[in-house]
Parts: sequence; C-alpha cells; structure tokens
Amino acid sequence: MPYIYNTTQDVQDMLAAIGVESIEELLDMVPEDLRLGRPLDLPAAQGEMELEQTIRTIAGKNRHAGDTVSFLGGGSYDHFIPAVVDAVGSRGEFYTSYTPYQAEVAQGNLQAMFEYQTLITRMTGLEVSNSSLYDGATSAAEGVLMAIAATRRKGRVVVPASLHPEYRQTIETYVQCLGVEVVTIPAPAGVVDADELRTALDDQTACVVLQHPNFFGALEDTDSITRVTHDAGALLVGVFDPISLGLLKRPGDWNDGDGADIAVAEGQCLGSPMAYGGPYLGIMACREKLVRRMPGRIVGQTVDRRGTPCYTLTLQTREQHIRREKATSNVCSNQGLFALRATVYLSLLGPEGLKETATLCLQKSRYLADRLSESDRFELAFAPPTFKEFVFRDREGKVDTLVKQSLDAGFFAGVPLGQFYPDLDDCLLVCVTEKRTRAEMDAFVEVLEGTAKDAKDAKLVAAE
Amino acid sequence: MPYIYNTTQDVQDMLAAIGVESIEELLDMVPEDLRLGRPLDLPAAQGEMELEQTIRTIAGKNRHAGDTVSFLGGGSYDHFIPAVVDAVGSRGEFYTSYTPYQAEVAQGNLQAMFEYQTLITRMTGLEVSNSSLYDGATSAAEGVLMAIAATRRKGRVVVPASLHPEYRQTIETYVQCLGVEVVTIPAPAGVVDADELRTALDDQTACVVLQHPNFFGALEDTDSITRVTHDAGALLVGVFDPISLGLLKRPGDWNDGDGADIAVAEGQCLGSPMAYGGPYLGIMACREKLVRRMPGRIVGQTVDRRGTPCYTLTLQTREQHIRREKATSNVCSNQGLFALRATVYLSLLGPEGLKETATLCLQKSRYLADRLSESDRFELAFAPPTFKEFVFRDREGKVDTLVKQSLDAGFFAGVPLGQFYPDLDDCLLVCVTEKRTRAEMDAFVEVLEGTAKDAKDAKLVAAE
Amino acid sequence: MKNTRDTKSLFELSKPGRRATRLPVCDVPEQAIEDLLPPSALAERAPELPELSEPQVVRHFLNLSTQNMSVDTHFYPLGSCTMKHNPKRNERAAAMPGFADLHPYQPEESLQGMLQVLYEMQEYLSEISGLPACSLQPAAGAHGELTALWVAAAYFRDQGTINRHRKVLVPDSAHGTNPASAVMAGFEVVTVKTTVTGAVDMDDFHAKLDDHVAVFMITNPNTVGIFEPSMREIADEVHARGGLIYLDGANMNAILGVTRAGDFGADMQHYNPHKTFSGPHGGGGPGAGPICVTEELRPYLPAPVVAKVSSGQRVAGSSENGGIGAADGPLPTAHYHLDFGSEKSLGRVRSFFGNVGVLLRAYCYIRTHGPDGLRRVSEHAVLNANYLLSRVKHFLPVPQGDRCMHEFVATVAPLKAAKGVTAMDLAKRLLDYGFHAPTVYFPLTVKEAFMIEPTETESKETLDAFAEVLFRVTEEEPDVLHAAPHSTAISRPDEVAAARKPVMCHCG
Amino acid sequence: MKNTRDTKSLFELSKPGRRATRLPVCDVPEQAIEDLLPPSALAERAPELPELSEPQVVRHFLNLSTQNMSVDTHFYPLGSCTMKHNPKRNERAAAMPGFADLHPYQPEESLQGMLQVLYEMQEYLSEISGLPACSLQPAAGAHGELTALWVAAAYFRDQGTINRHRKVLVPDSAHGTNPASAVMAGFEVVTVKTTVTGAVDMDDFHAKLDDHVAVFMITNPNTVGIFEPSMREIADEVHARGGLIYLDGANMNAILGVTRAGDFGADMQHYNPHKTFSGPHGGGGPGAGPICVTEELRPYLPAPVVAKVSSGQRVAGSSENGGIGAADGPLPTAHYHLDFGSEKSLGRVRSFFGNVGVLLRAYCYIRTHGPDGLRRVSEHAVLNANYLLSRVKHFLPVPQGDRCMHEFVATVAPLKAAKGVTAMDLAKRLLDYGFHAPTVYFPLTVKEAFMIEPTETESKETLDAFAEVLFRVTEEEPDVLHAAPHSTAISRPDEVAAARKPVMCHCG
Ligand SMILES: Cc1ncc(COP(=O)(O)O)c(C=O)c1O
Ligand SMILES: Cc1ncc(COP(=O)(O)O)c(C=O)c1O
Repeated sequence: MPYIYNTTQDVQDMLAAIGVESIEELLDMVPEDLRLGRPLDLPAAQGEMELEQTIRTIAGKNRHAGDTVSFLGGGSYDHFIPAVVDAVGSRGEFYTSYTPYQAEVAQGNLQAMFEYQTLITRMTGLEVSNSSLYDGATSAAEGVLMAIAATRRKGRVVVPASLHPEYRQTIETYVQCLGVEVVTIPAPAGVVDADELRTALDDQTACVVLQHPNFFGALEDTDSITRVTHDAGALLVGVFDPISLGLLKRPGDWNDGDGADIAVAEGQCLGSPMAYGGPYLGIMACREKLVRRMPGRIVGQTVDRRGTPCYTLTLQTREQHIRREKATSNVCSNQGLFALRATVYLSLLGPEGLKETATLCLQKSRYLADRLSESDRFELAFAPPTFKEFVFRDREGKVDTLVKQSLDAGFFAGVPLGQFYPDLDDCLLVCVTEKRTRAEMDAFVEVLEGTAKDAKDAKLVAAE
Repeated sequence: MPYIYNTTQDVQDMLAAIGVESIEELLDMVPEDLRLGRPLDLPAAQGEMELEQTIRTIAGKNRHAGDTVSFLGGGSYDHFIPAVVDAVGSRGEFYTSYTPYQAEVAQGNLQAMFEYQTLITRMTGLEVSNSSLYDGATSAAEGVLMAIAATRRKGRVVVPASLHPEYRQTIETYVQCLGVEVVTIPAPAGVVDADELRTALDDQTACVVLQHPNFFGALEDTDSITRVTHDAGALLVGVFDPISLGLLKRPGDWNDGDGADIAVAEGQCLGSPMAYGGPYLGIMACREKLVRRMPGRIVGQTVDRRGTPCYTLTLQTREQHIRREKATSNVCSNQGLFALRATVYLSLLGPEGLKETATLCLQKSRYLADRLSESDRFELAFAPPTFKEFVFRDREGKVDTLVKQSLDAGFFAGVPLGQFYPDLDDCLLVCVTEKRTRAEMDAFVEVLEGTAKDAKDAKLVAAE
Repeated sequence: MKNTRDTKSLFELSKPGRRATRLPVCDVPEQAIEDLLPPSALAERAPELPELSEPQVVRHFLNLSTQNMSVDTHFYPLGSCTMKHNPKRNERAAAMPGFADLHPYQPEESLQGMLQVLYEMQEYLSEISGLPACSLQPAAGAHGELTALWVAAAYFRDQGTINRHRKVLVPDSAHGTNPASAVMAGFEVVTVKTTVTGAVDMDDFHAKLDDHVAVFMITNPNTVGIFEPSMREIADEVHARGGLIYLDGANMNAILGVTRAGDFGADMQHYNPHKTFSGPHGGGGPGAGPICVTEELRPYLPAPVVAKVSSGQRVAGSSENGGIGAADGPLPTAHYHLDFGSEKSLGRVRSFFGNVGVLLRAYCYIRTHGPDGLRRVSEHAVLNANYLLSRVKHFLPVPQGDRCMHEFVATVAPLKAAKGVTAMDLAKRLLDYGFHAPTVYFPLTVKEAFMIEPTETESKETLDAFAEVLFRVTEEEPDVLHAAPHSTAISRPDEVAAARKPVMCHCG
Repeated sequence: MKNTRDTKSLFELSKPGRRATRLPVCDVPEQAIEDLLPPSALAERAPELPELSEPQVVRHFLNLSTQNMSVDTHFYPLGSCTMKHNPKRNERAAAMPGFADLHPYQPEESLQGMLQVLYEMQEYLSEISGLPACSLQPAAGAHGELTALWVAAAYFRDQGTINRHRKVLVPDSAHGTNPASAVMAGFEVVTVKTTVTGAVDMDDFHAKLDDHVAVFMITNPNTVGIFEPSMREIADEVHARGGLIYLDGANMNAILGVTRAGDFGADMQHYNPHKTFSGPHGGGGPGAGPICVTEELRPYLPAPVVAKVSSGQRVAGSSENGGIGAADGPLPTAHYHLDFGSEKSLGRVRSFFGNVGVLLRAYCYIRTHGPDGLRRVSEHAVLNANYLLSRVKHFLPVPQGDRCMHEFVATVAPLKAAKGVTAMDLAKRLLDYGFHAPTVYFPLTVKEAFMIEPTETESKETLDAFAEVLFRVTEEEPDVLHAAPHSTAISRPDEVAAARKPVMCHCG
C-alpha cells in the first residue's frame, strides 16, 4: 500500500495499545447485518507504472486542443496559460492545504485570496469580491438568490435568451423550489431589446441577468438595460468575460457607473485548463451594501495581537458553518486553487497584457468572421458587434457534417447551436482566442468550403 | 522584457545615481574597435505563447519512448519514473539554488546530498561517495585518473572491449595528454577472459576498468578479474548498473569483499529522463583510503557553533577553488539535481522495489531473448548470462532494415553495434526494462519476423 | 528562509511600465477598434492590474506558499476534512493534455477516453455506495447535498406529495452545509438532537418524525466518528412515512468496502472525492460532490449522465442532444455518449459536465487501490483514529467513549473549567510544534470540541509525536497557551475588528 | 512552517516493511533466478535502502527544500555565478515528451526536431561568440575548458609543436577551474599577475610570455567585472608566439551583442548556459559547457557535431556512423544528422551528445530574447551592477574603482583591520536579512573579497534594499556579526571538525 505507513509490527503494537485483537474488531461498530459480505466489485489494484499506462491509453482515445485546432468557446476557452501559473499552482503548500481556518499557518493562501479579491474588484468596478464559487453558472444562480433576498421580491427573474443556456438552466434549477419564475426574453437579433425587456419587469422582479458579451459573442446594450432594470427596482446581475475587460467597460461602470449590482463570471479563462468543463472558477463581486448577503468565503485584512498586519477569513456569520439554516448559502469547499491561478495569471498579464490579449481575440475573430461572410454558403447569423465569438449560419443546414469533416481535418469547428436553440440548428458558435493563427483560420475556412464542394458526398454520408 | 524589472524611470534614476548619461556610456569599458557594430544575427524574439508553439512544433518532429516502444539501452534506459520524483525535482528551492557555499541556507541540499552519498555507499559496498560527477563516462575517466594518481603508475590502463565504447573513448581522451596508454582486451565471447586480461597487466598498469553487467548486457567473471587485477598491484574501477544491484553483488563485494576500489555508474536510470543523453548523473564511490584523491564535492556531517548537528561541504582542499592547479580534478558544477532525483527514486523503491525492478528486467529480457532465439533468422550473439540487455545477430545481416522497419511499425529496435564494433555489424543490442510488456515484445518479434518474410522487398528498398 | 520583501502585496510591488507577458504581433489585418466595437462599450483604460516582472511574480507566490501548512508538508488532522496524502501520480494524470485540454463541447467521438473514465466512475461510485444511479455533476459536497435534495423534491413533485413532504430532519451534530442545503432546496429544517456519542436521540427523532418529513439527512459514521447505532431503525421509520434517507458521505473514508449506504437504508448519498479519494483540497477547493441514488430516484438525476452503448447498438436521440455523428456513419463499436436523460430530470445544477479534474484523480485513486486496497484504506483510517484515541483519552476526555471509526472528538471543557484553557488555545499552540490543528468547535454538540481525524496516510511515529505534544501542551501554563502561537510570523488575527470594519481588498 | 520530524534522515525515518512502490506482476513466464544467473553473481540481499511510504518521502523532501535559499525565492547575488531568473517556460519545454523521452541511440530520422535544436544552437553560439565552429558536448564550464585545451593540444600535436607549446598562462584572478583544467590537459600552469582592477599585469605578462606558451586562458570581463584593457595587445602577442587565446566565458552575461570573443582575439571559448542563458543551477548542477573555436581549430573538436543537409543532398558516410536509413530510400528533404567529424577530432569527452536538457533551455532563452533582447540583458546586467556599486562603494571600498561590467568586488579588509569583521561575517549576517550572500574570498587577488553580481533580473527596489541592509550590517556590533546568522536553524557549521574526521554518510 503506497500511501499507508503502518507495518505489520505497527498494526500489532497499535492494536495492543487500543486493547483489541484485530482491525476487524474495531469495525464491530458496524452492525453485522449491514456489512458488505464480499469484496467490492472493482478492477484490481494497479501500481503506479501500470496505472500510468492505463491512464495514458485512455487519454489517447481523446482528441484535444493540443492536437486539434479549436474554435470552441461558449464558456470554456482555449486561452494561453503561462508556465508560471502551473509552477505556482503545483506548489504542494498551495494545493494540498485547505480552507484557512488557522490563519497563522495559512497566510500564504489568505494573502493570495485577498489579492484575488482585490483584482476582481478592480476588474469589475464593484467594491467587494468573495474568494470564489464553483463556476460561472452557479455564481449566476447564487447572484440571483442574492438579488431575491436583497429585494425581497420572489416573483420572477428575467433572463434574455442570449444568456448562456446552461446558466439559464442552472438558475432555473436553483429558483424552482423557491417558487420563483424564470422569464426568458427572446433575442432574435442576437441581443436583447431593452424595450422588450422592460415589458417583462414587474414589481416582483428580483433581477435581470445580463451576459455581455453574451452567449453569441455579441455586445448587449448594457447602458439601456441597466437603466431599465434599475428603473423597475430590480437588481442587475452582470455576467462578464474577464478577458473582454481588456477592452470593454467594467460591469460596475455600465450606464455611467450606475452599473451591475452583482457581477459574476466564469474564471476558467484566467489561467485554468479547459479540463472537459471543470473544476473551474466562479467569480462574484457586488456592491458594498450587498456584502452581508454574499455567499462564499471572504478574506479580510486585520492586525494580529502584536499589531502586525495580516489576513483572516471574515464575515463568517454569513456562512453555513456558523449560521446553518440561516446562512446566505451552503457553499463550503470553493475553488481556491483556481482563484490562485487567476491571481497569478493576471499578475503576469498586467493591464497591457490583458488589453493586448483582448485585442488579439477581437481582431482575429473578426478576421475569421469576415472570411466566412465572404462565402456564398455561410453568413453571420447576427448583426451586432461581437468580441471573441460569433455565430455563423450554414445556408445548407449541414452543421453536423461541417463539424464531422472539420474534425477529420483536424479542427474543432464550433458549438452547434441546435442543441440549445432549435431554430438555430443551422448555426455554429465559433470562438477565436489569441492562440489561433491566421494560417489556422485560413486552413479552417478551406476545410469548411471544401465541405461545401463535397456537399453531395457529405449528403450521401449523412443519409446512410 | 519579461525577466527585466527596470522601467524607463528606473533606468533614469539609476543612471543618475551612477553619474552617467546612458547605458551605452557604461559599456565604454569595451574598446570601440572591439565592439560588434551590428545586431546579432539571431531569430527575432518570441513571447511565451509563440515560443511554446515553436518548441512544440519542433518536438513534434521527434519520436520518443512515449509514442514508440523502445528496446534501446546501452547506457541510457527507459525505466519508469515515479511522479514523486518530478514533484520533488521541480521544487524551485532545489533546482534554482546552487552549490551550498552558505551551509546555513542550504541544509536542504546538503542533507539530500548526504543522503545520496549514504545511498551510494550502501549500493556499492564502498565507504565513500561524492555528491555527483557529470555522467557515467566521465566518472569512469575520473576513476582512472584517481587510480593513476593513487598507484603512481603512468604506463597503462586496461579495459575490456566489453566496456561501453563511449566510456573507453572518453577514458582515452582523458589520459592521452598525460601519456598514458589505453590497452583494450578483446571480448570475442561477449565477456573478457581473466587469463587474457592478466597478460596485459604490467607493473605500470594503474587500473582495470570492468563493466558488469557489461555493454553487451553480460555478466563478467568479477571474482577472477578482481583477483587478477589486485594481484598485479593495479586498482579495479568497477562500472555498474544501479538497477542490477537489486539482484547482483555490489562492486565492493566482488571476490568476497576484495572488490572494486572505485565504483562508477551512470545514474540516469535512477529517476532521470533519457533526454537525448544528458544531463545525467555520474556516480562515484571509493574505498576510504582513496577519499583525498576523489574528485567532486563531498558533504560531511558536523555540528554548528551551538552544537546542533548539521551538514556542510567538506574535504574542500581537494577541489579546484582551493587548490587550483593542485586540485584532484577541475570539476565545479556537478549534477546535483540528478543526485537528488536518484535519492528520491531510491527512497521510493526501497530494497524490495529495487529487487522487483531488477527481477522484472531480468525475466522480461530473458523472455525476449528466448523468443528471438526460436527464430531461424536470429541468434544470440553471446553465450554468457545477461541481465537486462543482450545482443542478437541477424543471420541475414540486415540490421539497418530491421531498425527501419521496426521504426515504421512503432518500435525502437535496439542499438546497431556496427558503429562501435565493425565485426558486430550484423548485431543489435536490445534492452528490456520493467516497462515493457509481453504484448509489446510479442508484437516486436512479429515485426522482426515479418521483416524476415519481406526480406526481398526490404532488400529492394535498401538497394535503391 | 524568510523573505518579507517579496511578500508585500502585488499592488505594492507593482511599478508602472513593468511587464511579464509579451503577446505576439497580430497576424491578421488590424482594424481600428472603434470600427469594430461601439465606443460606448469601450473602457477608457484597462483595469488597474499590478505591473510586475516574471521573476517578481515567481518570488512573490513561492514565498507566500511557504507561509502555509499543508498535507504535503505537515500532519493536518483536521477532523471531518480527511486531509490524506494527495498522490502525485494523480496530478500527473490530470495534467495529461488528453484530459487537461479537452473542451466540454467537443464532438463525442473525440472524447471517448474521457467519457469512459466518467462512465466507469459512475459505476465505481454506485458499487461503493450500493446505490445504482449516479450523477457526477455536483461541484462539492454541499452542492451534492443540494442536488440530492432537488432530486428528492423532483421525486415528491412527481409523486404529487411535494406539498406534504416539506421537512428535512437534520441532526444537531450535522455539518452546517446540511441545513443550509435543505433551505436552499426549499425545505423546512427540523433539528434532531443527538446523544453524547453523536448518535441520533431516538426519542427526539420519534418526536420530530411525522408525515411531513421529506428527507432525513444523516451523516454516518457521524461527525464524532461513531457508526449510527439506530441506522436501520431510522431508515425503516422514515421510509414508512414515505420519506427518504440522505447520507452525507463526507465520512466514507471509514467504511469503504465495509458497509454501503444502499445496504443500510440510504436512498441518496454524496461523496467528497477530495476527501475520501484523495483529491487535493487546493487551499479551499476544488472539490466534487457526485451523488448516488436508488433506481427509483434515477429519473430525477440532473442531466447529462454518461451512457455506454455496446457494439452494434445505436444511440437513441443522440443527435438531438448535440452528440455528433453517432447517428450517422457505420454502426458504432462500443462507445460512450452523454445521455440527457428523462423528462423528469431536475435539469442542470451547473455548467458543463462536472469537476472532472477532481473525478479523474479519484478514478486514479480507486484504480490504484482496487477492492482490497480501498477496504484497507478504511481499516487503517479506523486503526489510526482508534490508536490516537487510546493515547489522547488519558489527558483529554473523549465523551463518545473508547472507540471510534475514522475520527473522534475530544473535549477541552474540563481544562477550560480548571485553567481557562480553550480548544482554540490548544489548537494554536499545536502550530508551534509543527502540527496543523484539529477541527475545533465542531460538532456543536460537544463543548470545546477538538475533532481529530488522522487518516490512514500517517505513521504511528507521527501519531505518537502528536499525542506527546498534545499532552505536553495540556500541561503548559495557561498564559503560554493564550498567547500561542509564538513561532509563527503572526499570531491571533483580530477577527472582531476584521468583521466590524471589513477591509476586503487592497485600497490605493 | 518548521517540521523537524520529517526532516530526520531517510535512514532514521525508515521502518522495515514500509513500501512506496508496487511493481506489476511479471507478465512473462518466470524462471528461477538461479537458472538465469550464476549464484556467485547474486547478492544475498538487496542493498540496505530505506523503507518508506510515499507520503513520507514527499514530506521529507518538501520540508528539506524549504531549508534552501534559491533564485526562485531569494536575491542571490553570488558573484561569478550569474544567478538570474530561471524561466518556467523553459522548464515546460524541457519536460515535453518530445525532448525528455528521447533515447540517444534513436534512429536519426526519429530525432529531426532534436537535431534541429542542436544544430541551430551551434549556429547561435557561434554567432554570439564570433567563433564559427562549435561543440555542444562539454558537461559544464570546467569541462568546456578542458575540452578546449584538448582541442589546443590536438592542434599543436597536429602542427608538430606540442613539445614546444607546454605552458598555459593563467591570471592569478582566474577561477580555480582554469589552472585545474590546464593540468588535466597535460599542460604546465604559469600564473600571471593582475592589477588591482583584475587586469593582466602587462609587465608580468611580458615576463612570462615565451615560445612555450600554448594557451593564454583569459576571463573577460574578468572576475572583478572589468573588461580587460589590454585584450587586443595580449591576443596579438600570444598569437605572434604561435599560442592560442582561450576565453573563459563565464562572464558572457556582460557582453552579449556588445563584443565577441572572436572579434577581440580569442581562438576558443566556453559558455556557461546555466549562467548566461538561464539554465537553473540545480543545487550544484547540471550545467553545460559548449565551446566555440576558430575555423582553424574546427577539425579538432570532439565528435559528433550536428550537420545539416539541404534538400536533395546525400550525407556522406552517414551509415558508417550509425545513422539509420539516411543512405537508403528516396532523396531526403532538408534534414540533420550527426557528423562524426574528421580524423583529427580529439575524440569523445563524455557519453552521448551532451547536456542536451540544459542546451534546450538555453535555446528557449535565446529565442525568447532575440538579438535586441540579448543585448538588453547585458545592458541591464551592467546597469544593475554599476548602480549597486555606486551605492556600496560609500561604505565598502571597491578597489577596482567606480565602474564595472556585470559584477564588482568590494573588500572588507578595512573593516577587518578596524573592527575585526570579516567578509564571512558580513556574508553570514546578510542571511539573517533574507539575502543570499555574495561570493566571498574570490578572486584571491582582492583581500577579504566580497564579489557581487546582481544580474539583470533584479529590481532597483531589491538592489536598494540590499545596499541598505549591507550598510546597516557594516555598522553592527562585531559580536553580532561574528555570531551570525542568528535566524537560521543552524549557524556556522564546524568545518574544521568536519574535515578532520569526515563523516560522509549515515552510519547505522
Ligand atoms: C460532514 C460534512 N458534510 C459536508 C461537507 C461539505 O463538503 P464540501 O466542502 O465539499 O462542500 C463537509 C465538508 O467539510 C463535511 O465535513
Ligand atoms: C569564471 C568561471 N570560470 C569557470 C567556471 C566553471 O564553470 P562550471 O561550474 O560550469 O564548471 C566558473 C563557475 O563558477 C566561473 O565562475
């Protein structure tokens, strides 16, 4: 047993000290009739070398962004991760410690979290950040719960159809048992219309959840929507793409600083691997006045008994381990390691690096969008300006074939939207990060157009 | 500049403090006429993301033991490296520190080196180990220089042909300028004959260098050779394979403890990557009486001014930084990081793990040797027992074709011996470590035999 | 080797014009930003991030790291958190590009290895729990509780009894996440008393049990490390009322291969793979919180789950679900796909599939151990805890008695009464001796609780050293203890001040 | 966070029967060992390695690591060692399986990426040195010196003048490796005096220069950080006698893109890529010591070197050299192969190709910087050193004057005379303030030498802090300094005792 120290001698000595004959005797506490009378039905143990061979073989059955040029986005992004992020993230003192209950032996984690919170407030333009939640979707849902509690409005929550569908679904799950309705406003032009939104808001509307750039990559009219939302006495939960803030206004600055009351984001793009969707980083910031309703751990600065400045967990009376059923949330374990990674990532990028990254995403995605628009077969689905993602339509409606043939040619083509929006089943959501090169995009366009040429063959394949 | 902190403002402030106008002025110390008046002709700078893409593309042009089943050995081995070795070796405090000149802030390195030395003495059965030299070949050469100095015999050094040819060549380079002759004893049966060896020893012979298991993987008659060597008043430099010591007698124990006077080895097999041949780990141990002639750093245990036990570099008066032209060697930087890795590796294996690893190598290599011997086309080149490597002959003499076709089929077939021994140009040196599976070996044999069937085609290809 | 200069905050270390990152020049024709984006959407400047060089970033964070205790470096007997060794081989596996660089929306045919791991993981967890249906989605233990309660709600809704089954019973010794989750899922929390051994007080249980009970959330072994003696009885009675039993599986480390939730009457459970199956705790997270439920509850699980199709079988409806190619082309060989489940599914509880990186490490852990190994884990976890109990009880009373499963709870109350020394004092003083503190003041049912979970990945030598130090500490002068720790850079942060006027980010 | 239990020696931590490694069962028919190997060759038992568990190994070494200062964590101004930042991107590159898992005897066609890196590295180093021929083989700087001297010997042998050219001139300020290498290569060492600036004493040089001089080994910038003022004159005069100039390139960090060995008269030089090109020092090593030489000396370089064949060209004799397949099959596209060189080659200086892992990191470093970036490295190395000199000279005399290249040497001699405080005292006291010490007592030509090399990868803030602490330290009470360091776990090991009765391994 590689991880167990006890030798046969140790076991004997320990049993003697306890005063029992055998380990089985210690397990007597489990009533005989509840015992599992057989070995578990699991594969046999493997040593490290065998395990590595097993795992490597399984990993080999996957294709990944390292061997396939990826144009996939939709909330998980292939941004570049500097080596320093891994070097820091793989420090045992960071990743094998836990929640800093003993501040004296956790100043490293506490300070890093405090720095993370500071970065998030500076990124969002809001006053307070917690030290992480699970992911973007659950952060959005927790933001909605905060809004419900803060406004004491339990009627409805309004979300545009341009919000990430999985975020919408998650919000639905979170509010359904509380009797709150989720009202979806269509976004046929790829963005929500502020006037249409207004009509959905009533005096029992707790909040609007606005994603900007939205799921389709498009920029929403943040100013009008902020105004309309606040006019209705509802709170605005802004969902942002951290990378976009290299160019775009911060959620707190929308509508001249009126802004989002709560801002949430998926922080995976800040130095964490895509890892088939998790673990990721739920970012949440809010206005000062909402802090006592905020879920999750918060680190505060204070002094110790000798007056030395230091850090500690604070406002713990919001939390489940103190307040139990009266807590603001049930969150316990969070995503500390990824908050750390984001902190390192942003430290390395700095303001200029973030701006340049955002600019490259913008320019490159626009290049691909322009190239695709030139084709007879493809068109952009929506008119509004986009940041790093956009939706294009295959006039021939052969999205599955495009995806399949792209894969064969070495590309992840994009996210087929039919799975989320039946009327967009001829559309793909395409993402271009700073990692993509012009050569890759040109080759991708050729593949897509090559598919066009082979449309007949493709059709045959599809018909089989 | 990612690694330079100085901002434009810093530069101005610093120049002002120094009292010069520009950095160029500081470079005035280099006479104008010696200056390079142009930029260096090198590729343009690349940011981290571009660099990684460049490097990844280049790496992609290589095949490696991860994608090709390797039967290569001959001094560099595909043994399994546990993840803990990497985890420890990638600690910045280990790999970005240097020679422990300031013992107070280097106890980590010093203790690890002390533990390494202890492990090596226990592995070799000799009393003293240094804390590493460059590699196996230079360690062998340094061992020869020690023997020359210790015996004050400057006539010759005797090496069997079964010594790794690159080690022999390295020894030749090291002793040539000193006027010492290297006499090679043939090993037509794959091992050296003790009686033949005896005839080469004269009263100016400083040492015999005996590799066991030797370059062909075969076991030498260590007892007789030790006796013959010592009878001639020469020292015995033993070259060993650390993994083999899970089964075989330690160099210090040969001939009933008479043994090697100096033992050297390539330590790469102990947890370091093959990395196209370096950096590796030169292991050296010797008898107590030879310690003051030993090259390289040695860590000793002592107490500090408060009596606390601790570690420090010791016997430094052997070294170049103290003794300059009178030093035992010119070695300064050594291979500390790989000595550390070896220490971690051996800690993880323990006596049982080493024994089991050695046993698997033995059993599996014998399996492959047996399988090949069954074939009409192939035969084992030598009769003596082997450990993890063996030499087989292609009766058709198509070694290059075998290698090529194996590569195409996903195998590194073995080391063609013609490059070192013209009369063995129909032979391959094959190695089987614990990582190889029966399925891989069976497939390999099929490929080799498939080649046999396609001999005519292969011949055509070769003739082109 | 202290270095306080480089641990100044990032914002103090920042200097205008410093840079660590250099991006490539744009390789496509650049357009004016104003032509691409509406000026009203553009920020005047990028956020005020610190400006640093790469060496500075490295030094800052490496020096910070050494201000933490961690499992990699210290004994960390934090009760209820199962701070066991985090194998490096699992980290190596998770870093493989074939896992780390997978996008969640890749075509399924490009994900067969990943889906295989997840499918097998569902199977393993079901086998270990004795509950046949599994969802890997929840992001942590608490999220698993919440998800399971949503499953329960969906079930009662489907049964048409949701308006009757409104209550969730929670023992007072339960973890705080339990009642908090119940409230989030829209239930009413009813607290059930426990005895000194942490066992459910059966009188109180009977007093609280009625037809409105939807779920009994039980932690078993409970938070004082005792296997619930009335487990079967409780399950039967709750079931008789139409209610469900939820097992908080945080303490699975005690019972792997010994007994199973499904076998002792639970209908649902979550796992904490970051505890039981050695996922590193990441300074707070990530975790994962997969749940297993009975066959009856399967339809309500969140979607998607991974399904396996044997060779020659077609997947029904996979293309509707975004599965690519499965319905086209030649008949597939055995393969895996995402199944978006029944109409009855409660829906999504998060984005994408789950905390896959944590699950993958757990997968490696389970495969490293196999059936015998997993049982041995629990055996030695129980052995270590009992051994430590046998040593500690001589100087710190252990109200639960002489025996425990994987952890036990001592009390510092007598010491407090005698000398004014609190559980917190002892905890802080242990830090001076190079031990992380146990969990203190939890469970709430034990006064001055001192909750010790050594785990199986510690040596007798360490346990002995810990017991000796703990004994020595109990003998020390109260003043020394009140002022502890003494050897750390800081000591006893003023939490009251921190909460009164919270400073939650670096200003200026 | 100290933990002294887990830093007991491995041998004290060992316990019979503990294991961290589990090997697979043998999957081939097992034969009795005695049938496979002669019993006389077999050990009675495996070596007495410690028996440990995996968590124990991790804790032991991680705790040990934090007892080191390192560039990753501390300012480390160790003169002559160029302790600059070690970029993490280079580590990532070196860990790629496409480099880390290459066997040195793979067929060349399976190594084209590796050979490309090495070929280009040869070209880069030649361009930077102005010396057109390159060997990447030597394993460290000292090994490079030795190899270059063997090149010289081979050259003189070939010229038939080896019996005349017997002497190697070495300045007294040179690194100890220079004279040691010269002796190993069979030459006689003649020491040349240097002035207070470390410059060659031209009178002494003229006195020592004769027709027997084979090589002048010069370090330029020299070890006190001064560019040799008589460089050209020395080179010309040595050449006039038929001798060669060898540049010890340890100080290349000062002159990248500014001046080149070949341009200032050197015939040979080594590099220390682990200094100049950011290879991590590994707690002592590895390094690498590639050398560049003139066209005239090329034939004598060790074999093999990497050669490039343009498309359509055949390699002569590649199959004799173990190159596989190159002479067969269709005409190759541009590719690389090992060239085993001329008859005149001095032969091998080690096994395999070289310390490739170190060279690969250096390759990444050069490509990260490009031509302008490399020059900027030297500019800022020189700027930082001069700035620190301008601050230090006010309280520690710097005999060489007000100016330096990449490093400078102060002297503690006056302080010693005045208060009995030595360079060692200051060095030890700096440790208390979180700085690694500079190099002390080298070069031997400066009394109580205090050799400071800040490198370009440090900030003005750090240099200011260092200067302030150093100043404060010079003002401290001698007793405080003699007893320093005070804050470390140990202080001033008894080296005399250690050497008198050396304990070089753990006994028992
Ligand atoms: C008994 C118990 N239940 C639930 C949880 C919550 O698990 P998580 O932190 O993964 O959300 C914990 C975690 O500490 C626990 O100890
Ligand atoms: C001036 C000088 N020359 C030569 C060397 C030797 O280099 P290496 O340690 O790489 O053998 C050093 C190393 O410290 C040095 O400083």
